[in-house]
Amino acid sequence: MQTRRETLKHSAIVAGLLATTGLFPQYALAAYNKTAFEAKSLAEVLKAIGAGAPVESKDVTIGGPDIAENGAVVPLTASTVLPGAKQMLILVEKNPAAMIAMFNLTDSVEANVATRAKMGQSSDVYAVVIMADGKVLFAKKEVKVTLGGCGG
Amino acid sequence: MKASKVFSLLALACLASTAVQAQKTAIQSIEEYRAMLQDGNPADLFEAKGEDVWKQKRGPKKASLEQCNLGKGPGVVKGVFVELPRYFADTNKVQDLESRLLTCMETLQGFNPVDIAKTDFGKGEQVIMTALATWVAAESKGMKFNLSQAHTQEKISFEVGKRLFFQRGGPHDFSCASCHGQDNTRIRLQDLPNLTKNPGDGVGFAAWPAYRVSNGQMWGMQQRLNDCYRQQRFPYPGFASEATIALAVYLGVNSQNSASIAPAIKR
Amino acid sequence: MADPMRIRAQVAGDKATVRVLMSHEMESGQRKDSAGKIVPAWFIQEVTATHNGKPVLTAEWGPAVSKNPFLQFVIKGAKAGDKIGVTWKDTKGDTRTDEATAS
Amino acid sequence: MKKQHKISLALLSVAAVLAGCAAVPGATDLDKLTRDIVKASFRDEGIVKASVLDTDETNQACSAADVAGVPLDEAKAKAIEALNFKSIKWPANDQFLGDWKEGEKIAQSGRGLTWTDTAATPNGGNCYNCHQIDKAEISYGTIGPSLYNFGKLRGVADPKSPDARAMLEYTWGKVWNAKAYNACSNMPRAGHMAILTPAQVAHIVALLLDPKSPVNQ
Repeated sequence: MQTRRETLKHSAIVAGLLATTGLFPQYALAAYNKTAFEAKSLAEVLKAIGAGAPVESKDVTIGGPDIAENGAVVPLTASTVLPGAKQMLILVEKNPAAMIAMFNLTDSVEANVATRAKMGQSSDVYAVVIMADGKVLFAKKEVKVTLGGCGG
Repeated sequence: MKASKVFSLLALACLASTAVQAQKTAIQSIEEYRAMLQDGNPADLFEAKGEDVWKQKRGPKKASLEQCNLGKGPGVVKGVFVELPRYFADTNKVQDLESRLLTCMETLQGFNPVDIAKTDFGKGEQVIMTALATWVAAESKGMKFNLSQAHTQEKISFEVGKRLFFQRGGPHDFSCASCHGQDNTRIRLQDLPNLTKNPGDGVGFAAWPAYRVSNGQMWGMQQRLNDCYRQQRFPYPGFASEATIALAVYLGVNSQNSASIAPAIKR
Repeated sequence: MADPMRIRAQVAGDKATVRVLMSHEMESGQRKDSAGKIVPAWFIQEVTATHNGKPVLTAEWGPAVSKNPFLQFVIKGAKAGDKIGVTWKDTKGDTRTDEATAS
Repeated sequence: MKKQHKISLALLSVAAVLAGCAAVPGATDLDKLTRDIVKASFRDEGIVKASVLDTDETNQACSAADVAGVPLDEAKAKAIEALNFKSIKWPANDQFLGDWKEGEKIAQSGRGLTWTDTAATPNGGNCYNCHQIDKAEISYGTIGPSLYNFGKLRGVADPKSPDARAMLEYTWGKVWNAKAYNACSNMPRAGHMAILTPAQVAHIVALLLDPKSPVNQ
């Protein structure tokens, strides 16, 4: 078990390494897809990233609570059992901008990612998988967001 | 069209009988939601910061807090949280974790405690204070509360705290007991622990400091009590004031033998 | 400078489940301050994860990822002692890299 | 600032004297010490003045009963209820009933009168925090009884009919000043303490008694 202190020391070393080898800047993403993150719907997001029409699939799973006690933190998981997933997207349909996150996978990771999203109101949430062959598969579920306690 | 009308009529007819079941499901769903958040509590970030800051040489005296006496001798951190608040002879006061940290920041590091107490939560040295409290609490995770009631001042604090707990006032006539005086009640969907007796492991006093997902903030017990008073429509209790410390003694003594889960994650 | 991340990498079989917590405000650009002024957007935009120095996952995030973000992913072909690195970069160009050892 | 310092010094010396005794002081001294500590610990903030803790006889008697763990004796309870009943302001021109739709909004809102609110914040009723009301709202509290079917269960078919008059008055009175009917009720005195305006109270009464309100479906 590693202590925090060691983690911190390592971080400094790694940061230094990355800086000297130029690993990070080299690997940095081509360009942040601003259009995709401003898109209002699944269709617009897919258009912005140059993906085709989506098909609902039982092989894709969107994980999340049926009811979120607080919209500020809604745990969401996207996964698929299919081999050959290239990208995974997590979307909240009724947010001001639909896309929460886009993950670019390699063969070294499983097609299974989780993060937490802010939700302004109850909405359908989507997991979208873009396969190596260009197929676009998705799953969706509804997440209800409840009000908080006293004091508004 | 017709089919959907029939369906909605049926749905209405069913509503009455399924409503009770739906309510239960909603509560179960909220439980599931809370469980999902347990793995990955951002309180970890504040805990790490607290440990780091404890060891840093800071303040006008450029000293660390490593010689701070939180009740079990200079530098002892493990186990102190579950015995606080307690009486300290050097200050001749009953102190909770945060007010005792404030004393150490004054005596060891040379900070002005009045300035820090006046600082808003989440700003300046209060950020450091919360991180320190989070780390110190985390070092006693799983241990059982065992507050001393041996000293007369500790007994007086408990009695004053009890009176504060039941003090009705403000435009809404609320006291702490309005919400926390009965078993098995809720505000909206939030379960309310009965704090007039032992609420059990990791409930109430045994859960703070905690990370609040609603605003993404880390709160110590002082801020927790402060916000209770805000929602009670009471005036503003001073940071580390005698009232908040006495109230903490009442809650802490009531939690005798309950295990601490602090730092917890809360809605 | 931003506070350190907390990275935990747990090995089970030949896989490592990596859980990351990042310290960041993730301002959405939708929120108003107490004076009623919009707080400008400020959020982590890019995340990169490495396994023994080799990039294995990248992500692009929008402003609706929650404050103090959580990220979980699973690395294949991992064993105890492997180094798991994570780097983020935000909309102000600030960046932070941390590393943990899988156990 | 200086004054505050003096107060805490004074408290310290009181505490020191008390600590010198072998036993904890009696209830009267503890009550006084608590009052002094409250004075020294709470301050004005935003729209909330520290003076809101200078509370009335009702709250003082109920707090003392809570500390003692013994309910008020019946005579005292009746006297407090009578005192509160006398203070109820009945609606002008018999305007007991407002708009249930407005009532629902007020019942939903928990805003107002905290130090983070402004004087311009319209006060909410905080009703759903403690009561089930419209069955469609699943996020409700349980400190108070369910108010679902409030009018229906009490046989109110037309709240303006003479038959319903007693219930109409009770509902107004209860919302206006809950302590008129139960001396140490946990329920705020919405009208008496000016949390809600008479018009807002009328909207709440409509939410509870109007046959068209979702409460009575």
